[in-house]
Amino acid sequence: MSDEVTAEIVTTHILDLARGGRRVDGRGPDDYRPITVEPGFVTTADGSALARIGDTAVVCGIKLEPGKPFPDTPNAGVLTTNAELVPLSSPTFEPGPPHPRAIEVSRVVDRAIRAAETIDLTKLCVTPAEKCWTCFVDMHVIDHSGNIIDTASLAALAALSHATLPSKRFGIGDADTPLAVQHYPVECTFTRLGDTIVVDPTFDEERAGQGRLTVATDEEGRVVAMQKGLVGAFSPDDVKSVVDRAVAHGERIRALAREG
Amino acid sequence: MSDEVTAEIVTTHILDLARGGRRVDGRGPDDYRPITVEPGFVTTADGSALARIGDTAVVCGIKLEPGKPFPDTPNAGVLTTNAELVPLSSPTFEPGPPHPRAIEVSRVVDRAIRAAETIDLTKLCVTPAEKCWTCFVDMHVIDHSGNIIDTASLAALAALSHATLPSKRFGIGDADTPLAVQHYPVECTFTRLGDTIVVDPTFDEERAGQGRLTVATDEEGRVVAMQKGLVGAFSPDDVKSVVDRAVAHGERIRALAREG
Amino acid sequence: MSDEVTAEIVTTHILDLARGGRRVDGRGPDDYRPITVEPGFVTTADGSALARIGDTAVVCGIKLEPGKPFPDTPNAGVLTTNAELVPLSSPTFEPGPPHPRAIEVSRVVDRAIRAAETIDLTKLCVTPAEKCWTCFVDMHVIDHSGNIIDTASLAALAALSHATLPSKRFGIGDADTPLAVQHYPVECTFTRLGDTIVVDPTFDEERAGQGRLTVATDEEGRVVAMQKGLVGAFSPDDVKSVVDRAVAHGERIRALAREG
Amino acid sequence: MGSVGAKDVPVLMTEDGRRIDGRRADELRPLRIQAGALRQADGSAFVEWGANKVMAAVYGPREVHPRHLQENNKAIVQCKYNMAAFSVDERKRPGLDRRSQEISKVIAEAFESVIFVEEYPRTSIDIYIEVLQANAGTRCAGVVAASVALADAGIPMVDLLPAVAVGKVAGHVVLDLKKEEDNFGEADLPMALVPQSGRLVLLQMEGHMTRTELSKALDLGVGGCRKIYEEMKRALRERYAPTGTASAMEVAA
Amino acid sequence: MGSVGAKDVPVLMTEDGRRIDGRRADELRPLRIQAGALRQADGSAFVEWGANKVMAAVYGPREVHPRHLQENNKAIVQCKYNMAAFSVDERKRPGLDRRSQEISKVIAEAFESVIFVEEYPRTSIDIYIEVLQANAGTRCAGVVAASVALADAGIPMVDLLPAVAVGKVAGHVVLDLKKEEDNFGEADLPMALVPQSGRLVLLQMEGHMTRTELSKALDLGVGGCRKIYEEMKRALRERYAPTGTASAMEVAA
Amino acid sequence: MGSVGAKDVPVLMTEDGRRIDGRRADELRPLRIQAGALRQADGSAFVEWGANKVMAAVYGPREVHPRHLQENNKAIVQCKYNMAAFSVDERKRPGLDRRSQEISKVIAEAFESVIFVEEYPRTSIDIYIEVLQANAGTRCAGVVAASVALADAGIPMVDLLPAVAVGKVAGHVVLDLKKEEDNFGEADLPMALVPQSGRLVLLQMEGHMTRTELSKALDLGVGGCRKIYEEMKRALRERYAPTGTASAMEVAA
Repeated sequence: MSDEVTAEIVTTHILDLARGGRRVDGRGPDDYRPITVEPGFVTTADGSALARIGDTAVVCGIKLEPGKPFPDTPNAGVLTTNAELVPLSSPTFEPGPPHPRAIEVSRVVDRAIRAAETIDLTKLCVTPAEKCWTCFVDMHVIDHSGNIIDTASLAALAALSHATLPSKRFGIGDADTPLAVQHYPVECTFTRLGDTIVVDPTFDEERAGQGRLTVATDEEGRVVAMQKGLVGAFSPDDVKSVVDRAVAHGERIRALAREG
Repeated sequence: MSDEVTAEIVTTHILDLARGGRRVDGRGPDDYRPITVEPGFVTTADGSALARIGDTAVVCGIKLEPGKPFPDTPNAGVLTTNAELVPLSSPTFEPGPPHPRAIEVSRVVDRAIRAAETIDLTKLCVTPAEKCWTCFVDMHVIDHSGNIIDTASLAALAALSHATLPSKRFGIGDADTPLAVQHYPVECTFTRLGDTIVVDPTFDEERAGQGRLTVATDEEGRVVAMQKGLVGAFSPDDVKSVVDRAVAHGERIRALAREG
Repeated sequence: MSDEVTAEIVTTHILDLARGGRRVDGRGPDDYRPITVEPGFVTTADGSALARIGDTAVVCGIKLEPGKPFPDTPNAGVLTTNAELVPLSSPTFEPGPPHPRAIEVSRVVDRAIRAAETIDLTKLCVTPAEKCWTCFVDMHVIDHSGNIIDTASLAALAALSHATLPSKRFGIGDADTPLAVQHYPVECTFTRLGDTIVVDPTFDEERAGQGRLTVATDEEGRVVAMQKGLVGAFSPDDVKSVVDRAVAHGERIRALAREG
Repeated sequence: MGSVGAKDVPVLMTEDGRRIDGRRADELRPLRIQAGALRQADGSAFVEWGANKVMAAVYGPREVHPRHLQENNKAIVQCKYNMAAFSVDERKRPGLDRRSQEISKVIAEAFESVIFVEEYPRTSIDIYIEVLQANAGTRCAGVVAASVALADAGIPMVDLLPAVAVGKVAGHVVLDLKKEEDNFGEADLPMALVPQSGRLVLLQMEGHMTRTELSKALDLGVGGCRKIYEEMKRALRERYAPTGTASAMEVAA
Repeated sequence: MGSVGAKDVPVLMTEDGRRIDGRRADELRPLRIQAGALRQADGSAFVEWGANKVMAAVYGPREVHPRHLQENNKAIVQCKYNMAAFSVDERKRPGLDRRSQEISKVIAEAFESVIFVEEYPRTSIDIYIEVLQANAGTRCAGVVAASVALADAGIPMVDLLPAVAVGKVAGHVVLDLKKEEDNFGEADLPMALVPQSGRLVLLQMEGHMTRTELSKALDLGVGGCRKIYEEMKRALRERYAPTGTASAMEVAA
Repeated sequence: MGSVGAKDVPVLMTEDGRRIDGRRADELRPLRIQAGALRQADGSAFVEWGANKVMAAVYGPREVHPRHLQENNKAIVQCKYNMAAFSVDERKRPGLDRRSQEISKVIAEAFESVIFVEEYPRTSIDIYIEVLQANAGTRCAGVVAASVALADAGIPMVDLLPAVAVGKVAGHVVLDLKKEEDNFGEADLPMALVPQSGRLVLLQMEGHMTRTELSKALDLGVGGCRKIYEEMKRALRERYAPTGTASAMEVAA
């Protein structure tokens, strides 16, 4: 009860501010919170990064292991993306099997990586139809202060960009080579607050918002993935303007992922 | 509470009528509701049928895929039967792992198909101990107004009777041939309402009833499977008379399954 | 409520008695309840035993089946230990997936068997990296009146000591030979009751106790496994004295396991 | 039932009407029932029947878990039939499989048909059956054990529930199948009888039988149940008025 | 989307602008909607759309299960989108996979955006979508079916929710992808429109599109939704004022 | 513990008493503790210890989920120890395995031994430990992190809980095993100490040790815990009275 009342007061306050183009933490509608990326955060992984957007933090680790190609793509490796919204990261997450929330995050990140052809999966084929590399992208959300999707996606892109094929360990080659990343999709998420659409919503803004919209764009400014989520609606014109903003933010964030 | 009271009133009414050999929908104790069978309902399946008994509807789809024989039957294909009592079909079904109710339906249908040697499993062996056809019989209950077992069993028999081995798709042969069905088991279900035993119970009659008895017979009049379910009891003489009635109904229903 | 009150009264009584070195069933602090072992209790298993300590009873069955060595131990067979705390055995157990309680029992028994090198796993290798024996140790708790760990561990040791490799059944050899047991770890469990530490606690003593400590020793008097469980604490000196007591009890119990 | 494509069918019936273990068609395997075999349960029983070893325990009437299953006007009857991993030739993976769930359902329904459930509204009567060693007929052995366990727990019932499987083997209708008969026979028909009313509360069948054979099978099974009923009562009498004689006994036709 | 390393890409667009099944870029597949297709559900609909067959049922407003999901100031909207094992070429294992769970989530959120949930506090409105035969666009077919089912159940909503996928195929932006177009095309963009407000409550996209293409795709989709909207209303009119004419109809560009 | 049939055992102890990473027998690996590492949790800590990276968070006292676990006279302490898929050499499948469940149980029981649970009846104190990078001793690192997180959350306890594993390596009893020592050593003995009382609330052991070795191991561990205790207090002091100095520090013997 107390929680519900607090939430309602916070929501009202957020929407009031939004009418004047303002936000609780002082940002403008098109400002991200501070973004940092720390590649190589986990040395047991073949690639890794800790990404932070404001107080939201995600660790991504890449594992590359020998596997078998899918029957319908005998000349390609396998990409597997998984997001864990562990209860450590938020009072709203409970232990148990993956919640649809976590599944959505992993699928939206996966969609952008896959559609942008971030890694050339054919290069992960070792012996057609028999042996390939399986690339596991595991994202561990450790602090959830809003906008998990962008943070997880950024951690994944940075981890992939700094990953190495452990060929020697598995006797697949003489030398370990970098995982070849060919495209750099960046996801940008927006929330509607009344007539204002703000980027990079905090936890409270997501709860106050009337719909969430994520747009992933690549380095050529193409849209590679979108996801509307939560309760609310966007007009086609809203979508078009959000895409323009996503392209602009994408450029800056992409550089962070590549350089770390 | 209201639900319980309603149920009790309906039950009393059903039992009152039954004393005079009558039923709520005007049928006699040995009358089935209208039965229809639509083979080929699902074109993505290798065999399929939509069966309806009254307002109860079940879609069955057959899938035939290459698999491996069980170690103890190296010369036989594999038959797998599954019934899904999806929550779409009844307010009493909930999402989640298969309920014992659904497991009972699939096992009772499976038992009749298997015991009657409906399909000659040895004909589904491709290479002994190595390769065989696996025949998946998936039954999807979409409207549950009572007597699921008979409806599901009928849908399964009709789907099997009209199924084709997709040999070309899997490079196992030059031409697709019909799945050879050698026997035609039909399940008939009865419920005790006081001293009267009625065939093809509705949902309300099942709930009002004092025991459910299913008898599967083949085209030679042999009993191939039985299942007593729910709370209630039958005397050996009850069973014998129910078997006679099941044989008689089986003949008519069998023709519907074969012809569609 | 009533249960809680009863439990509190029983606990107070147990702790009162313990102050005088006494126990509800008349034992001294270092006395086990009567112990019996019946090897060969289950003829469908390749080795088995029914062990009883007081009113606690565990049936253990060993199954030996062909399997594949783990990649990192190509020259060794596989040992798998599992304890089932079925709801038949206690009003406090519920149906469902294995409770952490059951997992703890199986892991503590497994740890002792493994650390003591009870069976020489390299002798279970048939063809390096390809084929080996998998040894399943399944413990079924059927009556839980306290001290499951010792009872389960004893049942497991007795079952292993009397197990036979079913070589003929699987065409792996000409004759069935005994499973070679090379060491005999025995687990002894203690509970703190105030300043007294008693061996072989009953169900009520476990609940009244302030910490549980299990020590497994082998026939040379070495410690091979320990586990502190439940709420409570032990000083290093407590631990050292418990180890001495465990070695002494181990000798007698070991003989029971070997001879049956 | 006869496995498809299986070979090496043993001789199941000799010319002079003897079965694979020497029994006549209407003969039961040795049966030993011990009431009150466990300490923790409210009621319990251990049944050795041929090469079957089956333990049953009853808890209740007690609080319902999970709560939403509670019924206002009667007790619910829950059953869990489970096979130990080592109870069969090929190790069974622990956990409830579909077969166990179906058997649990029909056994629970059979007992709900004879327990005076309306006397214990808002409670649960929980029956647990553990098969420790299996050799055909475990669900019937489980019903026999559970029934004695319910009586041991003092749960009021219309009557005890003897149970037995009848089958068809090499063309003959026979009582109380053992493993080889079940594997290579032509039909299996487990049943549980309410002796007082002569009605069946559990009845399943798989295989093929003519109507005549089925009729014969029902009569044979009812007769078998009545013999088992005597053993069940004897076990309960021994539990409450032990006479010093051994509790093991053999039931002959 | 184009499978990595896949071969045998069919001709998806002819030189004179015809698609693999002869349709123009802005043409829908045949659509047939039957409101009230089921007896047990509070509301239901069956949709045949191209080679898709999708059934939807609605139950509620009713008690919330599990209870702790209940909200004091509004109804919760739950959706379960499920594909039958036989609905696709390669048999799908029964049970909810990750794709189904994601689709269920976005559909539930889409409907919660148009249902007057505050009118039914402490209840649940449950939407079940069963895909019986799949040929691309099943989530949109599911939204259309569920929307008609909600109306059939009498649940008050801002508006019906027509839905359709737009895609990019051989460089062209086209309406309502069928399976081959989905498998070998360059982008897939499913959407659901609130006709009254012109806003989208469901929007997903995978593939690659320039901003210009995306803009065109949104407009094409909105136009498609408006056609589908008419069919949805027609189906509901027929349900409540049957005219004797067939309920099947074909929607052309 | 020494894997059966494994080869290539490295030199774990040189003749002059140096271990594989140059440490003496009684030397800890570098330890860095950061209190308050997370924003959402009521209390949190991040521990880097050798090549381990472990995060802990505490929520509570709060409402109990699921409700039926609630106790009327005390708080319950729940712990979930979890390893990230990428925290070990061979990818770990996400989800709780048996090892994690056992560790979670003994850690929860260790903390319930020192928290004043009777002060918060009908609530839950939830401890979450995430191992992000593992190199032997993660459960001890988890206990250290969780203990600081509990203090950070303001949960009243008898004392902090320093923890460390002692082991036996090439015949020597040594403090704070690293991965190679754990894999190829002869014994592993993790423990957690209540410094105030000198008692152990967590104690496990696997391997083989004589009674003399075990006695030595217990003493060595207690000494190690007392050093770690100082670091834990320092981390908490820094959290609440930051001095401007770096929070990283190295603990030497």
